[in-house]
Parts: sequence; structure tokens; C-alpha cells
Amino acid sequence: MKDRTIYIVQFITLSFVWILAVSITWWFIHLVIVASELKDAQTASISISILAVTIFWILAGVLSYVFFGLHRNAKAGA
Amino acid sequence: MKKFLILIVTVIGFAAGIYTMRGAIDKHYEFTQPIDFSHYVHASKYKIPCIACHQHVLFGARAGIPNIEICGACHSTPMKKTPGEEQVFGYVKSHKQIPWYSIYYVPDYVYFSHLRHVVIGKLDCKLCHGDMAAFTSPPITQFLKIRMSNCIDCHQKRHASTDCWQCHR
Amino acid sequence: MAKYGMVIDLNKCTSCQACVTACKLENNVQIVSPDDASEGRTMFWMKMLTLKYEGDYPNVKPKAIPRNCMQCDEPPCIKVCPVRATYKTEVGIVAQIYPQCIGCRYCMANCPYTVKVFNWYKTEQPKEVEKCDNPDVSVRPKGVVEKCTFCVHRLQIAEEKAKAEHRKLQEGDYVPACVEVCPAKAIYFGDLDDTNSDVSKASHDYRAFGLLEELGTIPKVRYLNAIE
Amino acid sequence: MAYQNLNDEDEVLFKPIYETGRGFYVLVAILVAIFLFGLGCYIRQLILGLGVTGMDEPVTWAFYIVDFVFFIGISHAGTLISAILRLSKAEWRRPITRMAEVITGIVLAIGGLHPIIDLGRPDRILHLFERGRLQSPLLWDVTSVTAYFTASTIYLYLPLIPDIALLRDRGGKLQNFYKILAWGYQGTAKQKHTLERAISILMVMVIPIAISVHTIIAWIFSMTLQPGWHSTIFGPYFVVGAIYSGIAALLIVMIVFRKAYHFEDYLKEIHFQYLGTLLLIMSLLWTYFTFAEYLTAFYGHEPEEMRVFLYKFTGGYAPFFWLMVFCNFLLPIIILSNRKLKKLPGILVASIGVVIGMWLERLIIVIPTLANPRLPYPTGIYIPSVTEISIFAAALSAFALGFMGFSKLFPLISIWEIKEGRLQSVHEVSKRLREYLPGHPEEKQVEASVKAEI
Repeated sequence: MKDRTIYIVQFITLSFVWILAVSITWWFIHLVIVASELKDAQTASISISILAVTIFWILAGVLSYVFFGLHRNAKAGA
Repeated sequence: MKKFLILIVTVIGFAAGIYTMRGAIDKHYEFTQPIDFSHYVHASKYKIPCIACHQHVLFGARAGIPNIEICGACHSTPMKKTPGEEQVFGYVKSHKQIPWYSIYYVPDYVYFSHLRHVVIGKLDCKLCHGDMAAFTSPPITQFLKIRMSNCIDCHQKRHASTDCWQCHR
Repeated sequence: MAKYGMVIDLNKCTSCQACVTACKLENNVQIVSPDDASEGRTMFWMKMLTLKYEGDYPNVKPKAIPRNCMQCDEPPCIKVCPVRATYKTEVGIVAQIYPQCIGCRYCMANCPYTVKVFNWYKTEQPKEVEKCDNPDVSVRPKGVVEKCTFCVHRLQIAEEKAKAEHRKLQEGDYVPACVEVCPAKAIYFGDLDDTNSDVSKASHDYRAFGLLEELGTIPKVRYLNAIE
Repeated sequence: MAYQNLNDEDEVLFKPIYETGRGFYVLVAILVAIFLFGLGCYIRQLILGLGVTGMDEPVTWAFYIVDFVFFIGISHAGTLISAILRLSKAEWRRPITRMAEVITGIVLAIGGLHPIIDLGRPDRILHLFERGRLQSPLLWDVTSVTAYFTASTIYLYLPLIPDIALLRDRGGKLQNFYKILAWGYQGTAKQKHTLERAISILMVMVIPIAISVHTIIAWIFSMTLQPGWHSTIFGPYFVVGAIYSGIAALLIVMIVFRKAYHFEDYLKEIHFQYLGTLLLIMSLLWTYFTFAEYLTAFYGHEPEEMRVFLYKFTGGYAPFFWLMVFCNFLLPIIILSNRKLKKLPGILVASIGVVIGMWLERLIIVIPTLANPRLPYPTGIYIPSVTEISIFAAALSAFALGFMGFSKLFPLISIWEIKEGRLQSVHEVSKRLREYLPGHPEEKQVEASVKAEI
């Protein structure tokens, strides 16, 4: 298999983590909006979502850091 | 490798497809009403108001489909010779109810009251049922699809209650 | 806004269970098969709760009280619902929205009165009562939690009728089935905020108490203690 | 695919990936059969409703929730132990961490599914996303389990990258698979640095996430008003129990795979000794928590609390309760504090006892409270149905299958960490030791004394 395709597939697998992080953020924003519309436990929703969303973004960030770090620092020509 | 790519693309495509199709899956009506009833003739030509036949609208939850008692009130003597009227006579004479198909229905866990919407809320029938007076044959699909999002949209627009228990039971 | 509540006078209550039957029929509560009942899956929204047995063997006198949903003002069940299927309405009734319920049974685990019941199987009424189904109340599908709603469908209809007649909802326009049927007139029902209503007066009676009041759930179903 | 013997120093660790015996396939077949039976039972439950389980009116949460808490508890083996050992630079961690992380990943996936199995209407699971209510502990749980699963998978994957690169460089089967997963790792100094940095960020992050997961599971119970659940120490109590059962599960897995794959040279007696000591400490800690929990309930003597208390101690659940005390307290303490018994068979027995005991503990926590509601309802004893038991068996076999599948794709012992240990750690550790010691002992002096010691 060509290196190029391998890189693309790796990139797609990495993007899954970002899809997860973004969709969870989206989900939590949606829940906070619903909570504020219904005036039902807004503060709890906001604080919990801030906590959870940060964790997912950090995790996705760490994984991307490794991905790009490994590719940038690879030996030339390989 | 190609297999893997194809797999991913199909999975994503499938998910997207389901998501977009979610609302589009509708009940298809494949039947013809027993009589080729023309709302146009009744409501537009002879200017009969809706509630003259759909009488239950004023009194309760269900609108009810008018049947031989109401039809027979006018069609006891022949007015015009059309095949449709012949059929009505047939039903009226033999005291048989006309087997209309109901198109608009709500699930049993929803309380939809015509009284509340038409009498208290003073809504126009056209809002949900469309301009029935223009129809020359009986409708076969819902004009406003009966879906919770449609209810909620309208309730929010008109500042009606969106409290769950007002409609769910 | 009204705040509906109920007071059950245990002095008048004869434990005849008319309310239990009326509730079952009014709300299409499933009549389970004997096999299921023996497994502990009976379904009651209104249930006779035997608090204690008085006397010795041949002359045992069970002391039973009717128990429905307490319609708490601070309901523990709504706090834990993950999907907002149960919530407190503005008239104070704790509603259960069946099409929303995912059947996690967390509310059942958190209800100190254990009033909620779960549909273990698809609802299949015995043939004899099939035709008695009340069209005003939906038949719950399998896998959802249900409970006493103070016959909220009656409120829907009563409110609508009053509005159509351009008047306010009066006392007695809306009463749940158990109140209507009680032969001893032991159950008072009405607006707790209205100081003139029977129920409001009764709830401030010196005999009044609530079940497990100490938990801070503020039950809106209260009892009048029986005096021997 | 033929097994490529490259005469690597750690050839034994590569061997299971390329060679598969007949026993393996037989075992897989049996496990798949068990799993399929459980799946069938679940499908039956989907069609007929939750009535096929043994749950009834007051006992509305039973086996599935018990299994859920149990599996999530086991998952703490993993990441938590591996992160703590890595963080504290315990050198003996090297052959252990990988297995611990794999346990976490697989068990979390299985445990996380259990609440869905428990739902009456799993088809409405989307309501959680559309109309979720963040005040409900169940939603905290969904979030934290997802976060933990993501974190632990990443934490499993990152230390796996150098090993995948090793497999890639050997050639042989699944070339493209390894090429994709290796992420272009070649072992350059900068790459190593990147990886190590990421791992150290993750191990700091994983510990609070892991603790939060089990605390939140405890909160599902303790946030309610029910007697026996409404307790402030439930959070730490569950975490301690989770780590306890996790270590036991890890020991079982280690002993089994040591035997099956001939890892005797890597998993030495000393590893089991250390982990056994850890198990003993957790056992004492668990006993302390249990004692504190029940003593407060007993001393307060609230009637409702006492009803649950007596139900556990002398009532219908007494056999399970005392079996739990035996499995979690007596058995491990007798075995692990006795030098003669603290050998591999003894540790295996103690670990199995602990796993069973911790499962019973979850049972003891969930069911007696529900079986004794505050108001006087008639209650019977809860008896699980075939469906529940077979789904539990299916979950266990899914765990075994997952682990076996993993062992056929990746090395179960972190090869690069072993190599690194050989090359660097001896030197590093002696240097570190010198830092601890008062005075300034010379390097040669230390080496001489170390040699003399050996």
C-alpha cells in the first residue's frame, strides 16, 4: 500500500476522535440550551458540560499532538 | 485498503442517509375513498361552512367524519345525477355507514382537541388541513404532517403552552 | 395557578377498595395474569397499603390505607430522570410522559413511596375488560414506567370545557376517579392554594399527616389520622 | 502465515501473535457459543420485554445493574494501576501495564453496554441525546464512562505504538494494518520524546477520570433517598472496591496468560508478590470502609436502615453477605499475609475469591435496599432468571474473547518498555537511589556494593 493512502487512513482514524469531541460538545450545548429553555437545572448543566467538554478536547488534543509529532519527527524518506 | 475506505464511506453514508431519511419516512396511503367526494362542490360552489358537516369539531376532541345521517339530511332527494350521489343514496337507503378511510389520526398517547383549537383558540381549519374547498376529490395525504415538531412549532409561534402534559396523557 | 392536592380521611375510609378498582378501570391499568402477580408484578396506581395488623390470630384486623402517588412538591423522582419523562407540571401534578420514557427505572428506585409501576410485558388485558378501555387514557407500551397522574386527562377535558364556556374552573369540575367513586366520601380533592376549598381546610386539620413527611418530599396527598 | 523467528531477545512475547494452538480455537468456539446464547437471550428480552428477567415490583434494578457496577469496577484495574505505577516510577510495572490497560478497555466496553441492556426501551436511547437532563446522575455516568473509555483507549494505544512499529518492521501478517496503526513511528529520539510526553500527560489525566467514573456510579445510588444507599462514603467506598476487584482481575489474567503463553521469564514471582501485597492492602482498606459503612448504619439504628441492615446480616441475603465477607476479607487476608500460602496458586485462589466477593458486594448493595422499601410492602426474594444469568455469562465470555483477540494482534507485554528497562533503567535506578541516600556515594562504590549484594 502506498504511503500516501496510509497517511490518509491514519488521518481519518484520528479525525474520529475529533468527531467525538465535537459531537459531544455539540450535544452538551444542545442540552444546556434545552435546560435553559425549560428553566430546569441550568447551572448544573453548564458546570457539568464545561467539565466534560474540556476533558474530551484535551484527549483529542493529546492524540493529535502525538500524531503530528510522530509524523513530523520521522526520518526523511520513510 | 480500498475495502477499508469503501467500508468507512458506506458507514458514513448510511448514517447520514438514516439521519436525513428520519423525517421522510411517511405512511403511504394506497387506497381510494369509497366515494369520490368533492369538497370543492360543497364548500366552494355551495358555500357550506366546514362545521355544517364536521359538527363534532365544536363539541369535543375528535372531529369525526360526517356520515349518512349528515349526508342524508341533504341528499335524501336526488339533486344532480352523478355516480357519486348514486353511491350516497345507496348507503343512505340501506342505512349503511360509508366506510371512509381516516387520514388524520393522532396516537392514543396524544390528546388533540378540536374544541380547544377551533373554539377556544379560534384557529382557521386551513392552518392544518389546507384549503379543502379547492379539492375536487377526497384527500389522500395529510396536509400538515402530524408530528410533534409541527405541533410544537405552532404552539411556540402562538405562545400556546408547550407543557408536555397539556397534550400527552 | 391551582395546586391540586388530596386528603384521605382515614376515619371515614372503610378500606372497601372501590378507589383501587375505579383507578384500574379509569386509567387502563393492566390487569396482570396470576402467574405474573405471583412474581410480584401486580400493577396498581392506587393500592391498599397494609400498615399494620392489629389483634391476634382469629381476630386479626389489618389496618390498610389507600395509597396513590403522593404528587410530591419536591419529587425525588424527577431529579433523577435522565430524559425529562417525569416532571412537575405547573398545577403541581407530577406527570409521566410515556412516549418519552426510556425505561431506566431510576425514578422507581428513587421513589420513597414505591408508587411507580413498570410495564414488564406488552399490555394485554383479559378479554372481559378489553371493551372497558377508557379512550381518554393511552395504553402504555411495554418497557415504560407509569404511575398515578391524578387522572390528568380529566383535567385536560374539564379545563377545556370551562374555557369554552368562558368561565373559570370550579371546584368539582375536575375530580379523579378514586374521589368520584369513594362511597364513604373519604377522599377530598381540590386546589390546596384556595383557602376556602374543603381539601385545603382538611389539610390543615389537626389530624392531618403525610406519609414519610420527614424526607422533605412535601407530599400533596395527605391523610387524616383515624381516631378510635 | 509462518512464524518468523528473528531471534529477538524477547521472541517469546512475539510468539503468540504468530502461532496459534488448537486449544485456542476450541476455547474460542466454546466462548462464541456462550456469547451467542446470551445474545439470543437478549434478543428474546427485546421482543418480549423485561418481564423475562427475574426483576419484580420493588426490586426494579437487579442483575444488569450489579454487572454494570461490577464490570466498571474491574476496569479500574487497569488504567489506574498502570498510571499510578508509571507515575511512581515503579520499575516492576513494565510487564504488567499493558495487560492492565487491555482489561480496562475491554471491560469498559462491556460494562458500558449494561445500562442499555437494562433499559425497558433501548430503541428510545436517542432521547438521551435529544432531551437529556444533565441533573440526572445517569447522564453524568454516560459522560464519565465515555470519557474514561476514550481516555483509557488512548492510554492503551499510545504505549502500544512502538510495539506496533516493531511488528510492522518484522513484516509478516497484516502488514497494512500495522502500518496504519504505527503512525509512522521509527523510534527517533524526538518521536520518543513526543510519545513519552503524551503518555505522562495522559497518566496524570487518567487517574482523576477513573476515580470520577466510579464515584459517579456510586452516586447513582447515594444520590437517592433510599436507606442503605444514601451514604456519603459511597463514592470512595466504590472506588476502593473497584481498585480491589481490578487488581484481583489483573492477577487472574496475569496468571492465566503466564501459563498459556509461557511468560514465566517476564512475569516473575516478585511481580505477583508485589501485586499480592497491594491486594492485601486494598482488602484491609475495603474492610475498613465496609466496617465504617455498616457501623454508622447500625449505631444510628434508624428503623428503615436497620431493616436493610438486618436483611443483609440475618435475613434473605445473609448467605451472600457472609460469603462476601469470607471472599473479600477472610480469604485474601489469610492467604496473602501468610508467606507460605502467598505463592502463585494461593494468589490465584485469593484473586478469584476477591472477584467473586466483589460481585457479591455489588449484589449486596443493590438488591437488599430495593427489596426493603420504606413503606411496608410485601416483598419476596429476588431470583435471577436464565436470561440474566446467560447474559452475564455472555459478558464474561465476551471479555475473554476480547482479551484473546487482542493477544493475537498485539503483544500482551510491552516489549519496548522491557527493552528500555534493560538498557536504561538499571542505570537510572541506581542513579536515582543515590539521590535518595544521604551523603555522596560514588558510582563505582554503589555498583560494587550492588554486585556484592547479588
